[in-house]
Amino acid sequence: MGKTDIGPPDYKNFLPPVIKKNYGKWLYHEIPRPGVLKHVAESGDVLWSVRMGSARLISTDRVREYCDIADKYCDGYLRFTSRHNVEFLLTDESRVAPLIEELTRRGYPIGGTGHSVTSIVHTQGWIHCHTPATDASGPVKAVMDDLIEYFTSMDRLPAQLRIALACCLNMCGAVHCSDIAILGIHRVAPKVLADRLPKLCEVPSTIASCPTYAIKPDPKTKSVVVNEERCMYCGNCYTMCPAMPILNAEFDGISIWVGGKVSNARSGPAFSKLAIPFLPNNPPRWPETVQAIRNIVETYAKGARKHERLGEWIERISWEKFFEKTGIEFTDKHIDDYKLCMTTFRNTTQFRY
Amino acid sequence: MGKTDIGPPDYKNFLPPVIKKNYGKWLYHEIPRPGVLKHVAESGDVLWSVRMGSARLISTDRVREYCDIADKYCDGYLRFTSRHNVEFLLTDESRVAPLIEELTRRGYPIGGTGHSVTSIVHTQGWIHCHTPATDASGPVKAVMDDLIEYFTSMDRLPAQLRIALACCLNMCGAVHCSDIAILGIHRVAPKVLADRLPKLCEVPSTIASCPTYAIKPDPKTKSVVVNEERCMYCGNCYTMCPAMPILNAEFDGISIWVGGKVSNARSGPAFSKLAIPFLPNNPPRWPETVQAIRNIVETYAKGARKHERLGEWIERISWEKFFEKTGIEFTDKHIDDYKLCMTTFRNTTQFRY
Amino acid sequence: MTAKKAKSETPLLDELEKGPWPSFVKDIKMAAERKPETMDLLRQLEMSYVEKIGHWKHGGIVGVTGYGGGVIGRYSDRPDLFPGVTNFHTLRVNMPTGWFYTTKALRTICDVWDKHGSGLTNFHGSTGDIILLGTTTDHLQPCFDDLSAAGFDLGGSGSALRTPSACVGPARCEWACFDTLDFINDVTHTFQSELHRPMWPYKFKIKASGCANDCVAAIARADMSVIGTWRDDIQIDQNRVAEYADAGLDIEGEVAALCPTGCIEYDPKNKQIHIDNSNCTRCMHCINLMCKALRPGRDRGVTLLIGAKAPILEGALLSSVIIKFWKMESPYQEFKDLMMKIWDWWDENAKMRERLGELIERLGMRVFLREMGFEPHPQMVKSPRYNPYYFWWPEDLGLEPKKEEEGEE
Amino acid sequence: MTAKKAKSETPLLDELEKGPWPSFVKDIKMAAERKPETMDLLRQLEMSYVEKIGHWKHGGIVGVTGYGGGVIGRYSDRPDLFPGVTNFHTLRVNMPTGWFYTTKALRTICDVWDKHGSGLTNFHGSTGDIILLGTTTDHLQPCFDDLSAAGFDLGGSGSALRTPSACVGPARCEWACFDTLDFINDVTHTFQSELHRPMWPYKFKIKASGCANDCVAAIARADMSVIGTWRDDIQIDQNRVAEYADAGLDIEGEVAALCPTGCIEYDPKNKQIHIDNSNCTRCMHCINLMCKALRPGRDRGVTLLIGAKAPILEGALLSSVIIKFWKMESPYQEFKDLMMKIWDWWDENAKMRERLGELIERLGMRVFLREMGFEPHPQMVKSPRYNPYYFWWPEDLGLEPKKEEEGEE
Ligand code: SRM
Ligand code: SRM
Ligand code: SRM
Ligand code: SRM
Ligand code: SF4
Ligand code: SF4
Ligand code: SF4
Ligand code: SF4
Ligand code: SF4
Ligand code: SF4
Ligand code: SF4
Ligand code: SF4
Repeated sequence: MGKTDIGPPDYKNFLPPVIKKNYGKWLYHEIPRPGVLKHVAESGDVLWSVRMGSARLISTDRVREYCDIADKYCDGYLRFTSRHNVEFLLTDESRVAPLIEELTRRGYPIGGTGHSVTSIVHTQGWIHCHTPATDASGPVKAVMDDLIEYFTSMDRLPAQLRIALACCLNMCGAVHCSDIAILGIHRVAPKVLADRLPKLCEVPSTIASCPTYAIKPDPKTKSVVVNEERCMYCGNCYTMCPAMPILNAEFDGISIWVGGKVSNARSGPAFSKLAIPFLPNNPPRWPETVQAIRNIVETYAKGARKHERLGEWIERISWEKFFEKTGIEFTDKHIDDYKLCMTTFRNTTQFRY
Repeated sequence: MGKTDIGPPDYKNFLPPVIKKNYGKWLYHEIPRPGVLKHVAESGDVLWSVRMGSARLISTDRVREYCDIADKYCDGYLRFTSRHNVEFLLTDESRVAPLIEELTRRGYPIGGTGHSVTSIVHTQGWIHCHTPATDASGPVKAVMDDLIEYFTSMDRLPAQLRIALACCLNMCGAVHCSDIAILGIHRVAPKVLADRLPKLCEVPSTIASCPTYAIKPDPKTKSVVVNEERCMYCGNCYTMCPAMPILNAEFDGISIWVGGKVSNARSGPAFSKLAIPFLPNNPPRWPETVQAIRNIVETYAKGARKHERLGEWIERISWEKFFEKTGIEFTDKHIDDYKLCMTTFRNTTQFRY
Repeated sequence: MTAKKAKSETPLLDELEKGPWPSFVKDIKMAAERKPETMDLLRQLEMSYVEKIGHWKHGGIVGVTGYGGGVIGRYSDRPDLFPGVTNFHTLRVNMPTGWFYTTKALRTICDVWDKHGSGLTNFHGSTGDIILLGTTTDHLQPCFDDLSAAGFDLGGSGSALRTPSACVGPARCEWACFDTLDFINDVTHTFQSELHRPMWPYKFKIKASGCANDCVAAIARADMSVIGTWRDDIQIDQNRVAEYADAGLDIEGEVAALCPTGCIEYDPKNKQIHIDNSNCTRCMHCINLMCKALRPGRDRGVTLLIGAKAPILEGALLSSVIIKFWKMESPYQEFKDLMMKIWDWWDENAKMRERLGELIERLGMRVFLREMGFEPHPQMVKSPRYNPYYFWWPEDLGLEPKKEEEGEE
Repeated sequence: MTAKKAKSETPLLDELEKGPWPSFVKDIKMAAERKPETMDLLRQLEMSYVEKIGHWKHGGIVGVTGYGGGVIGRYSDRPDLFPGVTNFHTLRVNMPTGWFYTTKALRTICDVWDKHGSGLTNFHGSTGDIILLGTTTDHLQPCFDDLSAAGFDLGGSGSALRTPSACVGPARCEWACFDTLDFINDVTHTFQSELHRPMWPYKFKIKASGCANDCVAAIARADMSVIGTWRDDIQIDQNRVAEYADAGLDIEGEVAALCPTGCIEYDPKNKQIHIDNSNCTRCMHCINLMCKALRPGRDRGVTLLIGAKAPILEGALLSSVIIKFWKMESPYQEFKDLMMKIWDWWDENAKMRERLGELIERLGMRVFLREMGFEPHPQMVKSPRYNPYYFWWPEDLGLEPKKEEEGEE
């Protein structure tokens, strides 16, 4: 049996020599072109990183292809980013252009740096999870195909634009703080499989799993009942209890959220706010979602000032102007009615018409 | 028996002729000196208002004195402001100076206009209420005696500064949105008069009265018990049930809150935030309270930019600097732990040391 | 003088006769000179000052015939020591709207009160009433009768409409965007029964300010806050702008730079200002600073906000926008209809002592809007929700509406 | 080609082979060429695309000997149609810190996975692990054994410490204020048992970013967010400032005007900038824009924030400041002690599935601070409380401390 608790391999063994030598002694960087980072060390040494988009869900064949390329250009060194892009690490400037050429020839997009749309952080969806309200890889592919020019450029956007997707309210990407978030949602209450529930689940913990107290015991069946008026379809009961399935082909779909951010630059981290309560699941290309996001991106690109993140732009122009400019309809779903709702109401006469 | 439901007398019968004539047709105003408003109508007519401080708790003798003065200078017209100052209303400019002279001679402060400290909105305290944690009129008198120069001037402060006092958490002044609020607080849980409670109060509604669920039924006594760990001394149970007295001579006292505002000018209305969790009741002059408020007023007056309300100043310089500059100690009491607490935590690395 | 002080029964309070600010102690003594019982108020208060604790019992229910409120019952907990304040009830008298008086009217009130009470008053209570402070149970009805005969009526208390109040408005202020006084006077007269006969889950307050300066603090403390505003452009008199500049006002620094939306451009060469009205949020700041040059627009009305209250029970709330702009003209029927509708819904759904804002917090703004038949709009919120916990009406999904269960809890 | 398409079993998914962004469908097909079972994944997915619904059963518990996590059990709900994915479990493999690889290491993983699994992976999961996507129950242990032999170990799942992650930090970034990689690697190795053996109320995440840009989104999604910062002055090279100006950067408009505290003064004549460091909140904006001229200060360390999480259950939380500044140097003992202390308190007090942030929300920050022995400071809050509902410790009042009842509920 394999040794346990050995932990991850030592990253130091995987650092290219130029990094080992200049570790902690980098002086500055430039982004000479989209997807290319040039880091200059105090020693004068230079590290080139070439960033390439990835499907994230990749085969070992693909990984081996990355390796072949890294062997050819990078002495066998590469890394992945926190957003699942691939970075080829080189010291020899003269190999940068050929590398890019080869990657391009192989059909890989280069970019994701600076004021760009970088890869969409995403999750499992219909590929591997049990609670998804939508797929993950499919919508991501469709959206990135559409936004490709924003990945491979740095002059079309006022600032970086981070998109994330989670296929259910568990939100396994950091979608709750994204410039644009794509979130799978359910819209009808879970079914209670009353005959199987007593066997599969603990009634008290099933009841406790509901944040809005929609679940009550049903002494007759020794199961539970759901007060549909109070259920907002979070799916947490299903996570706790398999006898409360919530997936629904007819009503599941996608919601769009905007204006979140993570960095502390200028403004602090912020949650994404609801923009579009529902778009249908329309595989394989989710055209409504793709179109909705393009609309937001373009409206933002046109309206925002330089260095203004999407949420910073909205804060400046106001939410009413955001809805007006994007043409997105404002509904009662947009108005918070959960625990902190009173902090989101407009407690001033200050607004734009 | 008197006629019921006649409603208030018609205010129109109480308006001076110049107002009747120019009603809704005022053009602009000036504040030629502290306490004096000059309103000019489209017709060219001028209305002078001379504003004078009042104790609010006044005798009919005092009211008659006001009347005598209004008869002498104002053809019998006067009004009170929304903050309980008196306004004498005149049209004859030549009578303004003599009026002021007479008021001053009689010992009345003139002011409360523009960038001043105007009268302190306050409540009943030990004069008439059953739940006070402090007196109202006494601390108000002490503080206004001390701040008198800010009432009678308009050049010592960056903006208007509104102080309010409430003697308990019911907050019968709009103290929750004041530049500076003086709030009486209890600090120990109510006593339960277990023998009298079942007679005087309904147990279920007594239990329901507690926002932090600190009250539980006591089947033994048919009364209730208070979980002292959970009680934050709001006094609401006492409002509902006289058998739970909360007044406590040893521990009751005053807290100071800052940075609230009501107007929508520049920034929207805002709640006051906790500055000083406790100051002792020290009648008759509450020197600790007087001194604490002077300190805040002076620090603000020195630090803020023109037109910056106290809360706007703090927002600009940061709360950490507010505590540093005023020398007020920051304690665990300042950190919210009620329902919306998570919205008050600092979710960014952005702070000043 | 010193000799007299030394013998005073109220040495602590005597201290508060000193100093430049008007002294309530002097006034109590003044009243006590004519009304010896009133001296017991000062004596009891002195005991509070010594002991640092109040001496009033938990209020009891007293009143006048036909009304359920307007009087606050109060009893000393030491009637043995202070018999003059054994019962010492307060009458709330509805002030004339805008707190305007003739001396004649004021003197009438004084006469009635000198006849029936302690001679002490509050001008005014913090809701706005004239507070007649301290009388005995047997004087309540006669006092009311005399007030009524003199043309005055009681204000609100208990779980009723509370005395509505208005800023000075068009009577004296150049910024009043609607007739706050007529409006509040009219509404108060219309809702006399709601004011005098508590029958709701809790209190309800209405306050009206003529502009966003909100001089009656409506947004902070009224369940229904009515605030004047406009929807066209700020009126600019550029000659007057130049005069302000010449007079030394730093228009760039004090006006333009402090505009919350940055929608003012100042041209120092021509001494002119340009306002991008589509981004103006009508905050009043520039108008406040340059009232001779800038005036609210001509198309005036009100914004309605609801739900403000003090912290008891579920935490303080500020009012929030429900109607962006309404014309607000006599006889205010649309407003009155809305009030009836809101009260009905609140009355039906609220728990005991649950204010309107708290009810909306509990049931959700969407339920309120639906009941009122209002369209949601982004001006209702600072920002849309950030939690994904939202509901779908069955109708949204083309399903059968469910039976109403909301009131259940 | 068209002919082939027409006969495809997965016409909808085939559509996703087109377009400029790399296609996961291509990769699944690639793997399926070598691993025919994997084709059933695509087939099942096609069914999901047609029906618009997922086809996985509620996860079951599977794992490897000695560990309580690291594997996500997964079963098809149509094994009749898709026998190749009857069971299709995922292994989470702890990535090398910073996601650095040699091709040798990567190929080793591929070899193991080609031997034991579907040939599909995620590089990486959104927590940061290498996700080996899809294998059968009987392959789990052998696969782990081979991984272990190759020097790899599993990451976290369940109610355990989750795989900690770090930004690229000092390996490549000039702004790293501490050694994110060494720190996270060290901490991960120290807390192997916490990572592999779920025994807490719920999951716990640690992420470290070298500066306030927070390139691993720690403040948004880590219960413990460690962010590099400094406490002295930003280092300025004025010659380089001038170079930026000469190169056409609008230093006034793009840098100074966007500083959140307005603490930068730009002198266009001398092309110099002056920073009032006492008001700088180290937001990184100016440094981000002028990395050749401005650098973080020399006295570097970290700010600690705690409590972030996604919305389930009580709503999403961002981490909030508990420690303004700590030096963060190997062997990180102070940090590790703190972690143990936090976990103890959390473990003792939390309800099932209650994250640290939610526990603090429920019991109060003051209780947490007291247990940790931390002093409260204003930097912990955006603003002090506005409700008056605060507690006094009996000791504050000179009274006997009460018996602890907090855990009770
Ligand atoms: C490689 C990576 C770190 C890693 O360990 O993998 C990284 C690397 C860099 N980041 Fe980052 N960031 C990386 C994820 C992030 C994230 C996390 C995320 O998106 O999930 C954030 C927070 C995002 C947010 O705020 O929502 C992030 C916010 C920043 C910022 C702040 C920008 C802002 O104005 O808000 C900067 C500063 C800048 O771009 O000037 C920055 C700057 C940088 C610099 C310039 C740092 C440096 O000097 O090397 C690096 C190149 C930036 C570029 O791509 O333009 N990095 N950066 C991550 C690349 C992700 C990708 O593939 O696209
Ligand atoms: C694989 C992964 C998504 C991905 O495709 O990358 C994932 C997948 C699942 N997550 Fe997650 N989470 C993953 C990262 C996250 C993150 C992001 C992060 O860690 O930075 C979050 C948000 C941050 C946070 O923890 O708050 C996240 C928040 C959740 C939650 C909600 C937790 C909460 O406290 O709000 C659940 C629900 C639960 O734990 O029951 C959840 C539950 C799940 C489960 C186990 C489903 C379940 O209900 O039991 C998913 C298994 C999917 C499958 O079959 O493979 N997952 N999950 C990510 C882990 C990969 C890795 O180890 O690298
Ligand atoms: C008389 C009164 C209305 C009434 O019906 O009684 C009144 C009258 C005026 N107010 Fe007011 N305000 C009155 C209470 C208020 C209140 C309510 C309160 O304090 O409880 C507020 C909101 C306070 C707050 O924001 O916390 C208020 C916020 C303003 C403002 C906004 C100032 C700001 O920058 O925030 C202005 C504009 C200004 O002063 O330039 C204003 C301006 C004015 C003007 C200039 C309006 C005018 O053109 O006539 C009046 C003279 C102002 C002065 O005294 O300097 N009034 N004003 C109230 C006098 C109270 C007193 O005796 O001191
Ligand atoms: C007299 C007055 C204070 C004053 O000295 O001016 C007053 C006095 C009392 N208020 Fe008040 N409130 C007074 C204005 C207010 C205001 C301000 C306002 O109306 O603009 C508020 C805050 C605004 C609000 O309503 O939210 C206010 C919020 C309360 C509350 C908390 C209500 C809440 O929902 O948070 C209580 C508690 C209660 O109703 O049980 C309360 C209860 C009381 C009681 C009846 C005591 C009680 O627990 O039953 C006090 C009687 C004192 C006495 O013996 O005379 N009083 N009370 C004010 C009424 C005078 C008037 O009619 O003009
Ligand atoms: S977001 Fe939901 S559906 Fe998607 S992987 Fe996470 S738990 Fe599964
Ligand atoms: S889906 Fe969520 S809200 Fe609905 S019953 Fe289940 S736990 Fe409750
Ligand atoms: S604030 Fe409290 S103590 Fe003071 S008058 Fe109001 S209810 Fe009474
Ligand atoms: S004082 Fe307030 S918190 Fe304490 S028991 Fe009474 S109602 Fe509850
Ligand atoms: S609220 Fe506006 S209209 Fe009313 S008095 Fe104040 S400034 Fe004038
Ligand atoms: S009213 Fe306020 S928002 Fe409008 S222009 Fe003037 S200062 Fe700006
Ligand atoms: S968080 Fe800071 S130190 Fe780390 S990679 Fe991003 S910019 Fe560099
Ligand atoms: S780091 Fe941010 S706060 Fe500090 S000077 Fe630069 S821009 Fe301003």
